[in-house]
Amino acid sequence: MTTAQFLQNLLNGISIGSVYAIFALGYTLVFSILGIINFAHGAIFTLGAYFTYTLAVGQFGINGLLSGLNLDLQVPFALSLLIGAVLAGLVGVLLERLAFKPLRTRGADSLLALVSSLGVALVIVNAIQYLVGAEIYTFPSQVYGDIKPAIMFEISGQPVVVRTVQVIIFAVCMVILALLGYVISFTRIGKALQAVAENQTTASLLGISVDRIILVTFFMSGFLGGLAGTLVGTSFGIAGPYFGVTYGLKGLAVIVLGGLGSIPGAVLGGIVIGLAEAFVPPDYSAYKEAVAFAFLFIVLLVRPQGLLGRSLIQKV
Amino acid sequence: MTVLLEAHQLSRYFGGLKAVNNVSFQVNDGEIFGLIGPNGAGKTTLFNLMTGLTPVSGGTLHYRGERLTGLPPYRIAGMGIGRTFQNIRLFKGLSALENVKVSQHVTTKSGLWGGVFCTPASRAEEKRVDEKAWELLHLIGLADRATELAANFSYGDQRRLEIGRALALEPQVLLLDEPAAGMNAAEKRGLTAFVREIRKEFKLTILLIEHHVPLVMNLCDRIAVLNFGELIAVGNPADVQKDPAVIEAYLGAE
Amino acid sequence: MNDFLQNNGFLIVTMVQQALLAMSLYYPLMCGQLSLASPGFYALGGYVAAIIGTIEYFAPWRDSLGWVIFPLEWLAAGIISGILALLVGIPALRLRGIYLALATIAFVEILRVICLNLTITGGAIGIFGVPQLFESRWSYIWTFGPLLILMLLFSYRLDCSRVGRAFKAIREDELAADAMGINPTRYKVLAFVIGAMLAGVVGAMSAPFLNTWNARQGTFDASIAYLAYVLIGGSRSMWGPLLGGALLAALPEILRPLKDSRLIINGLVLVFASIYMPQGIAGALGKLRDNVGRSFGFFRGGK
Amino acid sequence: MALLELKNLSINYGAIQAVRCLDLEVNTGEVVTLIGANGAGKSTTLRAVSRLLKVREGSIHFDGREITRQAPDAVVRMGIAQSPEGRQVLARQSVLDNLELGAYVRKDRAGIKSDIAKMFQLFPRLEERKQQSAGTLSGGEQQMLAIARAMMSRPKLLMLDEPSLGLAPLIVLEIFSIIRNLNAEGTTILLVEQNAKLAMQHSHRTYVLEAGQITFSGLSHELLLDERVLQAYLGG
Amino acid sequence: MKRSALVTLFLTLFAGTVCAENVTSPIPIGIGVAQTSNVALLGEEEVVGAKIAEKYFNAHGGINGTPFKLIFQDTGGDEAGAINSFQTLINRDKVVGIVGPTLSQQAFSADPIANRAKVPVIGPSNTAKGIPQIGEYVGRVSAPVAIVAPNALKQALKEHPGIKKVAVLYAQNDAFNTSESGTFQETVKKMGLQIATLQKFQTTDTDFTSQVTAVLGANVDLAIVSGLSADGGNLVKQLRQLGYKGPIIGGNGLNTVNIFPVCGQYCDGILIAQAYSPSADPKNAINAAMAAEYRAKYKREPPQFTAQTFTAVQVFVEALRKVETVTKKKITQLDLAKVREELNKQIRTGSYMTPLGKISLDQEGEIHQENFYVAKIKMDANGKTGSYIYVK
Repeated sequence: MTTAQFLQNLLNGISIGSVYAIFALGYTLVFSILGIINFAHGAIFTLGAYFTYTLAVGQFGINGLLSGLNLDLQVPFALSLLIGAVLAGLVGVLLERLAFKPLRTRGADSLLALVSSLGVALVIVNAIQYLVGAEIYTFPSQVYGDIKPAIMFEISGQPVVVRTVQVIIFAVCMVILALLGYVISFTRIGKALQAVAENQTTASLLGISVDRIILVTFFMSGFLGGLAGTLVGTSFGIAGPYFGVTYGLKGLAVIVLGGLGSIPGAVLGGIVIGLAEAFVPPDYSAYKEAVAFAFLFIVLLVRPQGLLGRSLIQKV
Repeated sequence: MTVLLEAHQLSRYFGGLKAVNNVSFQVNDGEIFGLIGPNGAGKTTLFNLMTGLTPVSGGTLHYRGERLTGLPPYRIAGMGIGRTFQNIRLFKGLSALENVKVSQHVTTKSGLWGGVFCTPASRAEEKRVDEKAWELLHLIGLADRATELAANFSYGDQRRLEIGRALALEPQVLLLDEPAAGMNAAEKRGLTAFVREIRKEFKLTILLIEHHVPLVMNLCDRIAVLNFGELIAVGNPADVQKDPAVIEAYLGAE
Repeated sequence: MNDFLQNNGFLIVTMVQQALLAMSLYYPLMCGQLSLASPGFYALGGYVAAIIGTIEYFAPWRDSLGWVIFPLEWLAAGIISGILALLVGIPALRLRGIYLALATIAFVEILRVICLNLTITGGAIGIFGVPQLFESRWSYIWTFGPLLILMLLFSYRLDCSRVGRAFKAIREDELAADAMGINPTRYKVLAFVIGAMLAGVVGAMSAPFLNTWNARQGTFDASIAYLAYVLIGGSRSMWGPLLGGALLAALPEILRPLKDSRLIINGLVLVFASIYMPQGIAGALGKLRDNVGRSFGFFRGGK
Repeated sequence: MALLELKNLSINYGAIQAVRCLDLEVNTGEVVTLIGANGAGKSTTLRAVSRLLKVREGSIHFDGREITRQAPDAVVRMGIAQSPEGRQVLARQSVLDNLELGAYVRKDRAGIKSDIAKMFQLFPRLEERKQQSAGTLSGGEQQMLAIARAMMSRPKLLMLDEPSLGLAPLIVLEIFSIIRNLNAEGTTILLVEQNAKLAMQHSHRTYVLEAGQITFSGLSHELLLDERVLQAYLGG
Repeated sequence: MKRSALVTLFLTLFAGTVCAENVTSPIPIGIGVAQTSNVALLGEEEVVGAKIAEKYFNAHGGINGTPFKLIFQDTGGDEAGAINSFQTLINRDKVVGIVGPTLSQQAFSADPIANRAKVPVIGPSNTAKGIPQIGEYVGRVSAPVAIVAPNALKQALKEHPGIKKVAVLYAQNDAFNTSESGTFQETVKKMGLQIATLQKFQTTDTDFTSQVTAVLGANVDLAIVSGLSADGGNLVKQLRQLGYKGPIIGGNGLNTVNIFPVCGQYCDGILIAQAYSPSADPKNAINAAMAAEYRAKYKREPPQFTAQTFTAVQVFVEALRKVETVTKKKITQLDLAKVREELNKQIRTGSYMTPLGKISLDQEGEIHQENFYVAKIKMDANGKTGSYIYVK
């Protein structure tokens, strides 16, 4: 591998990895609090992209109930991105109230939450299709303003290219990560969140309303998922209601790899999988989809708690 | 009197915590051996080391001259060492009868096909298992509630069922972890009699962790006292009771 | 009646097929192991049958054996799945709970991608023109049906046998089971292998049933669907997966008259079923039976 | 008037009755001890007061209000703090964070700050380790942290569950002297303890719990001399 | 009591009548394509084509005066769904023939069902090898890739005679694209060109920088992309953004207006071999009518799947008319089984003037299409909309 290729793979891996990280953080936040996986997270990712699209573009195609509708709300893109993510966060809150909380209060097997969140995912995805069809929606290429599509340079005669969108995505992800890191480590609500993640009983003995913290967590989770969806959507288009499925699946690999429930783990896992995929030799690109899972499988066997997870000591 | 169990410098560390530290003692065939000490002294950890549930950090444990340390729990159980748990670990979703049947596992050998095709051998075996289970349930006085789920029993009954389950292993050594916890005075008295009875009937050697001092003093042939993971005294009840170190550690310092 | 079968034969056989697949999850679950590997073994079994049924190498066998080739396919699929399960199960079953579930999902995905890329599995298009055992889809009940009955008998017998008790003991409390002399690894692997072999055989039966086989047969989606089968059906008895698999497989078809919104309703059904039947359908039915029984003065159990 | 009043309280764990028809009172300014064997229902009682467990029958009144159906965070806000059994410090967070979380229900930043300073005065060892994560503290330090953390909400009633559990005798003594100081400063305390003698020496009144029921109760210094209690708890 | 209620419910849900029967009026034709799942992206285009055909042909007299109606049954994206859909159409909806399913894999699963039930099937978008060979009742109006694809290469060579080195890129996890790319590769070799780099990607991929840099590094004169709209469009976009200047040939997966929003201005200039071109033959009246209807409703050019599905319905309609001529009876007076059998025979005789141009189906059910087209994408100045300009 030449230096140029190496650098290229590195850049690609980090860029896509940062999106994986943001997306997987939403998964891992919910897991750290409730100990379950929210299968609807991929659907919220998709939904976030559609929300932003509706606000920023608002033109719908030929299929679905809203076909031919042209909203043209003219919301600036940055604002749409934010509102889209907030709306996705609110869907997360709704999801918790409708599909998770009833199960908790009934003391049901926590695995059932997997099924009910799966049900919600099915509802969201098919509702999207019902409303706007399965076609591809894309953001106009100037959503980020009038920027050059790519930066290109050469190393010993070989091209290395960085797409500007990649840079923007990476930057947004880093800002969000920093913000999230700050909120969780230094604010009152963040500390409460950590307390709930560590021990719900103790947290409630301190006067923390566990219920409210769970809601906040779902909001943050939905926000991150929706944001990731929009970022991917602006870069590659929203490829139909099922567009989040691959991410949903890969996100699972990311969080387990990093350590379920570990926030730095999700970031590390995202970057690692992004890089691993980027470095798959072109001849084996067919196996790229399996890379994340091969990694996951091996890591689980060698280090069941994931890269940054806490060891799982069983209490006798 | 033959030595049945021999612990030699048994240790277990959790991080920096010395849960059990260089503990050596012997248990004789047929005796009731009490293990006392304040909460957190390492008694349950010692039981876990003896039954293989927790790997040792150091030291050895021999049973009838065979080394137990390093063996998985099911092998140790198969050698005839049964136990109960401090926090009651019954198979809560199974009936009392099934609980007692399950632990006849080591004394039976019917395999997947034997069981599924109901071969004569496995049918005969199943019959024996059933008879033995009922016998044990009668012994612990739960025969009339045999098909109820273990989860629905009171603490006292759960403790008795746990002992019944351990007995189904046909053990030679029985480890009882706080068998009287959660029982009232009358139940405790009944338990004392019961433990004596099963020792006689099954020719058992019994190790017992217990907080309730009168019960221990009354029941045990010998007593070992643990404090902060270390063995501070071993001997017959009367001697141990007088030991100043024991009084300080266990009965509460001034 | 004939007409009814004409209309719904395929669906009914599919219900049986899906019930069988749900049952393949039940055996590991009997040991408390949430394994979602079944779609992988199902896909593998289907490939075994499709390959034996179509490639040149086996042509003389097919010609001389006639229909007997089909049971041989099932056997081969079962054995190959069993061996793979052994290889995967021994390391993977050290994992617990959701970790095992995710590791098995990873297994399914890896297997899928491999099948997508091999020549012998027909790449992306898969294998088509799989030889048929029967003309009508409904007739396939004669393969899936007996298998289901067999597996029900098997499960019933297993439930009250020594091995079955060991399974359940591990499910209830692995550590206590270990301390009662049961080797947990051995039985967990055994249960995993039984489930895998069943899924493999069902796959082998399904290749002719679906006429074609490709890498889309064993996917993450299927893993999740089976999980829903077991949990919505109820994981505590063999009737749970059976009911869950059959009913959830039929649901999208039953909802067909709803047209565009049918999958939205399907999703809602899953949500409400989770909330209102936390013990699954089997659990809810059991409770109903108990209540009815009690009101007539019967008590459950008793000797 | 009683600060805390439990009337005819029954609590179930699944099918098992853990506490039966329990009546108990704690008056303002008192230290009340609850002693009993493992599994007698002591912690269950405290957990019910903190609203972590469902009450099957009976009522809990605090400060003149019924709290039988309140949420756990609501009773903390009303002035009940608990230092739970096994300490349960938030091991991954720093000592300082643990203390700050103890004051989660309060909004007065200045007050919180001065209270932290006060706690450090009371437990100098915690100040030395304030940036350390709580999981790295020794057992005694964790117990101190748990008590200090509970105090951070400025409770009217402090409930301590087995504060001496697993601690060396000297540290146990230290902890009990702190309990005495806290009480002297006006905090009402409900104490669950297995070290019966010590607990009775440091309390006004004692309840003896056996298999979920109260078998004796009375003034601690009287019970300390009661043969039956001695018989039951300290051995013959 | 409870059980009998259940049985009644079951029967009402699935009820059908017994024994031989006549075709009902309006004459039911089944459409079994993917209306849900991720395949719906393609299926939705097909639904539109079918609906336009229904409206158009009924307005033009239906089956010699008898109207027909289309019955839609969603196949979803999987094989079992396709079988269920076909079974429902055949047994419950009693259709005379079926247009569908969307994917070739689904066709391999569901077509044998129809074949055994002796119900004619016309595949609107099944291009894999072996589809018509499934059985005597299976046909298609979607020309196999091996026939369509090489045309684009010929056109590219005509425009740029200097082409020597070629990059071939394809979505490896997609059956259609894998086989299409195989055709491209063979043709490239046959024409004496060199495949300088062969790059694979996945339909689920979103980032193609590594493939693109490999292409740039190989210094090629032509890039051939076989992918679906989202991935293929993104690949083209990234190729251009990163500086590839040479001609691009797109596979049939890019032959949809769906790619316009994906690659925007960068779509401009892609050469695509088409089985359908909306603007190729101004004298084709039926295409003009269909395209006008489509444009009026959706303000864009009709895509290929829409046209092919329209064509499939058209073949059924015209064959049904012929059945009436041959049997000298109205369809509705005929027994359903008889209609199906006769219909299948008629489908395979004669030729049809369709939006695809003149086509016929041979005895095996394979399409013979007179004209194939090569189009070049021309994007409008806004970079949002564009059109396929017919070049050959």
